[in-house]
Amino acid sequence: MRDVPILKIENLGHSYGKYLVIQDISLEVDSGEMTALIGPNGAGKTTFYNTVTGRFPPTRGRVHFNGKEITGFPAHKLVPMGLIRSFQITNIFPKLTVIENVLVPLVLHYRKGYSFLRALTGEKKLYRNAEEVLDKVGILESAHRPAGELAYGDKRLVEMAIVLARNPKLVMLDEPTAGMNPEETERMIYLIKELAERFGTTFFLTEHDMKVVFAVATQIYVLHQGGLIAQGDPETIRIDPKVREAYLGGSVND
Amino acid sequence: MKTYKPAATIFSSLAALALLSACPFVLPTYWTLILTEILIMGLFAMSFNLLLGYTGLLSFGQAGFFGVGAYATALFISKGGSSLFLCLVISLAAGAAAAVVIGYFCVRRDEIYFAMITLAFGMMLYTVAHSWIELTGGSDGLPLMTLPSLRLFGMELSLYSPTNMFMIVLLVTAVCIFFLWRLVRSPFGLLLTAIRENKQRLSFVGAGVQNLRLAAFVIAGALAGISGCMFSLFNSMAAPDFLHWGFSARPVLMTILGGSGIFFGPMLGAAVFFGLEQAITNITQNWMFFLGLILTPVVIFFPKGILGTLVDYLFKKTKGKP
Amino acid sequence: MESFIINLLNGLSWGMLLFLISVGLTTVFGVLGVLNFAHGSLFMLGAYLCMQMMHFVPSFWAGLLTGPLLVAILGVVIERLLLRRIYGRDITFQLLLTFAILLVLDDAVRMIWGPGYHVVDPPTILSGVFSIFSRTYPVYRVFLVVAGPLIGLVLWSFFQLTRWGKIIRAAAVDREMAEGIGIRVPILFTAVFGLGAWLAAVGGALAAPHQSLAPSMGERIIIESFIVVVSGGMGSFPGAFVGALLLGLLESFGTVFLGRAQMAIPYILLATVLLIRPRGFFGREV
Amino acid sequence: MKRKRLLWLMILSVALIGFVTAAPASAARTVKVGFVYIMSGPFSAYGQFAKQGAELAVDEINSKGGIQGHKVKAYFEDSTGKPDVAIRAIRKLVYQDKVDILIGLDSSGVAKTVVPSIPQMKTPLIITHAATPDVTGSVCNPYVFRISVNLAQNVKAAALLASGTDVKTWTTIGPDYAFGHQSWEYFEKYLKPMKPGVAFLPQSEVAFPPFKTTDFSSYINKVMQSKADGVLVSLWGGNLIDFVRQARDMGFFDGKRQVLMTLGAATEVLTALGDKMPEGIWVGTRYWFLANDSAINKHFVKAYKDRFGAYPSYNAQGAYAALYTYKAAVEKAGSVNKQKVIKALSGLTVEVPVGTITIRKGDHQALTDATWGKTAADPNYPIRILKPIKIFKSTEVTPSVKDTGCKM
Repeated sequence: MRDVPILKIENLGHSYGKYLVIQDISLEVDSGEMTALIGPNGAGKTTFYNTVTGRFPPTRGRVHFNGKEITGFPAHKLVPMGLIRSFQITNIFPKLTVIENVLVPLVLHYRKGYSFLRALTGEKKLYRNAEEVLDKVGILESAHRPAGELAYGDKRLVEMAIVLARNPKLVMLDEPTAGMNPEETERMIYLIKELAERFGTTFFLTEHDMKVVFAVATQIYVLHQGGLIAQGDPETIRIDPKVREAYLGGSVND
Repeated sequence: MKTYKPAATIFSSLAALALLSACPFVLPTYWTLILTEILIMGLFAMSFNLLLGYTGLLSFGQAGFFGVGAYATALFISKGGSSLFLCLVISLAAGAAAAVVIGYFCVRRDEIYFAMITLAFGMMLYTVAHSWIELTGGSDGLPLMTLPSLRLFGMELSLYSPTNMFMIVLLVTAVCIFFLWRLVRSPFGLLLTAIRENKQRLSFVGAGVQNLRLAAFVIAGALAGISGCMFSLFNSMAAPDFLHWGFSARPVLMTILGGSGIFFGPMLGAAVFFGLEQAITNITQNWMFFLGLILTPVVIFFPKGILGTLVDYLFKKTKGKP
Repeated sequence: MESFIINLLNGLSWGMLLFLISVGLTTVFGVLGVLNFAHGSLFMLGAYLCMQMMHFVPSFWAGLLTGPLLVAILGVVIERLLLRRIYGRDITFQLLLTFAILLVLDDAVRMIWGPGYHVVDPPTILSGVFSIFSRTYPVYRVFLVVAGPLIGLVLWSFFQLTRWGKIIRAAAVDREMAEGIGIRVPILFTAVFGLGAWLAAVGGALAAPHQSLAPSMGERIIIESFIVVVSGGMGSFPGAFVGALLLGLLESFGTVFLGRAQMAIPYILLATVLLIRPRGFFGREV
Repeated sequence: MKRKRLLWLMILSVALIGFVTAAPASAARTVKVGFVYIMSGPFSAYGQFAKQGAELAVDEINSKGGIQGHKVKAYFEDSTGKPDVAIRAIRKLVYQDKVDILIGLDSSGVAKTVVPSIPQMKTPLIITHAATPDVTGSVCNPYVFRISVNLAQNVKAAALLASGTDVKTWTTIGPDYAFGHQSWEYFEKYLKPMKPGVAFLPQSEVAFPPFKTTDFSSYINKVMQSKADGVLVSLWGGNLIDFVRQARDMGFFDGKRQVLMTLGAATEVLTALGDKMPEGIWVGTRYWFLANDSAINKHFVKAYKDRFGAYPSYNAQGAYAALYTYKAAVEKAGSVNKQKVIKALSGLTVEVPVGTITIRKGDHQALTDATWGKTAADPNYPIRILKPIKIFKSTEVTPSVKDTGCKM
């Protein structure tokens, strides 16, 4: 017997005018699983993300989160419910310090956004919480440096910290290792695994780096030309002929 | 690493306040008046900078709220009002109310579009002030035939005295600046800077960016209203010019001159602006020409403004590169 | 009926002047990404230099030919010396720098030609009137109504058909891509700003026989051309055309209907457009 | 390092304060006169004229021994036409330069908002240009005087002219601000009782182009399309120039309508328009250099023309006359003491180029004749001149003190 899936997507589709970008996607994400969506460039992964997380409302289909329908909800409604996403490009607050980057979501989490006159420095709980999160992702020592000055890999960690700070039930990561060097990628894989194991965070990620996918995912969906062509555990996907075909010319093990 | 020392901050603020309040007793009357004007326009520029420097919104209609505040005071007094405190409250409320309505339409736009739509609404307010002759006196403006007086410790203090006017303006400005100071250091202030830095990121961690912007817009409008109130008392008038886009350009100039990234930047910018004006108009009538000549290198070479560059020079270099 | 026709002609000729000014502004914005506050001052300089050249060669056409050319050269100098240092900076700095240029140019005009008013006569063949029913209407205004679209058409063909025009359009869409395919962007930018300055000055020279020259000319027109550019869609050529015509006609007919609120017509147009179509009529929505 | 920089900064600020507080070295007693006009921006032409008139008067007076033996020193400040800048300029003159008398003000809006603050500065002000009736009416005060023709006087003269025509319906075209609206309002108020049968177009049918207008054609169209056969034009300066040129081309001056231009005889307008100004149009002004054959006027016109190469405009005459008015007041009072001068100015009669004027005690408005005339070409002058000239006696055109609403 299974619990209600944390994310359930039915027949999702999105089109620009006549052009269908993604069509008829149905998938489920179970709590505690590490689910990945893969596909070659241009398969529609980012559009899928944007559609689910309310950046563009879907033109058809439904999205359920924790049993509640959230189709077309804007991000600021999804986040308090526990669904949060990261971006493919680094998306942080560059001129704020690292700890301030994390304090932003925490201020929102504790509903202090309209607290006008209390000094932020007086919010000891927020600071403790922020330090915990920074510690979790391993950049506590850079807490007071402007985030924009950090190395690329560290910026991505800041972004991860921003995402984790709101204590989400489901984290949707859009290519978390894009543009990273091998060492930084190692660190990110380790971090994602550890977060999932130690803190029970549920992840959903897209990735085109197969090494990352097979290293972390327990459940994989394959997107090709806007539609799903395969699903299953890493072993099943690895040998699926349709997947090989989709990645024609490239090595799946790359 | 920076550490926040509240005691030092409080001490230096009080010292500055004490120094300033001694000014009318040592400075010639005219310079006391100029200083008063600097404080008023500086507060106006700081309210504008809450939008530009902190929230990342370039408003080109800020004079609209300044003018609404000025007219609120002028109308209140022409209808027989005589309480200084009520003047301030009414102007604050009027500025805020106008900002709620206008801000509702404006905060959804960004950058140049925000600048343009605020310009449009500001100029509509200008048209009201200019053309609704029955209420506003039309293009002639509203002269203030009396000024509210202040009863303090049993004494009747006339605002016609430049010293008293300066003290009141100093007090009100200091209170407003203290409020702003707390505001930018509050959790709300952090979110405003987060909007400036990356509003998309902010909305994807669950913030209602439009509402936050609206809140900032209304606060800036209210403070502009208070500045307008003091300006109308100081000059005994409210005029349509106060709402014109040309007036909206003033806080922009002052803020960039002083530095938008520094809390007191706009205030210093106001001081520099008036100082320059006094110095240049003593020599030549082509003040605009020279203002343009001075502004050009500031914009090109000192994007952080005078105070911003100064602070960098004083503190950054001595700290060494991180 | 005749009154309607006259108001229509008024709106069209005023709209055409606005179009000539705005098209340069919008092109400069589209390619350089700079909203040029000093554009109105270049418009004014066009008028003054046209008048000045007419003192040397007493022909309007000579002034129309040479005056704007001088302004274009000034535009090139401004771009090379000042503007190129602030590309990619925040919009506030661009507005402020060009505002500083406006202050300098406006005051310089006042210092050179004095604060008083000057008039320029239309060329003899255009100086007459012709009759519409029982009324007369100046030939020069009709000339404006015809010249506007003609210049527009020439420009449009330039942008659509010539190599340079295509390069400019490409650069307007994507600066980096243009650089990638080997366009020498810095020179292109200089040329485009010179072109924009020239267009503004042509507008000024054409306006000279129609309105008196005074140092406030530029300031009066700049906000209205901003409004045309923004409501048409920033960087959009057809947008400038439609925006200018619409504003011209609204201002012409608005005098009949709006009474005291007429001063707010341009601003009501601007706010309405921005509320309904945030990027203007022809702007690319994001 | 850091400390050293801070030290420099402090030295700099102290030096700055020293510069600010340093009192100007006091010379022998001179009479200080502060002039406030629009010296910069679009309307600086008016300030330039006034400055020329003022300089002429100062030099003349000084070369003849000054005012009661005191040399006159002139201070010029720029009002920019903006009320807040104007009051700053006035404060500078009063508190910093410590002037004995203020002269100037071009814009009506500036005058109306600034005048209520003048008593606080305890310095008399002589207005020479701003025409709003309110400064010697609803907001009048003992410190403020005006020697120039005000709007009411000018328009009353227009109404007198209008009553002599056979126009049945009047309309107006005027700038869309107080001046234009008040001109129309007063015109109707004065003309109605003089000529009961005459009609005035309602507010929705008259034309008030905004001040920044450069294209007047739709307004001209509106006026021509109406049934009115008489038009009061209260446009001035650049607006009037644009209007006349465009109206000419549209057949506005085809003789089918009577046209009265309240400020049409301003020299800067006539100079710019040259032979584009139609002939035979009634135009008014505050001062016309050929209207007065007095020795004072002839001397003024000649001295001005010799020195500046142009015929004096009304604003030049205003500043010139104001200084002579002040001189007369000082001589009457026997002192430059401000309070005594104020007393002397009130009720003072003095002859200036425009004619003999009397500053009325009740509202401090000068009783001065209003000048109108018909435009005419004259080969001796490069511009249109007035022929015939019609002078309206001050007693005919000045409303009673009671009517002005002035309460001192």
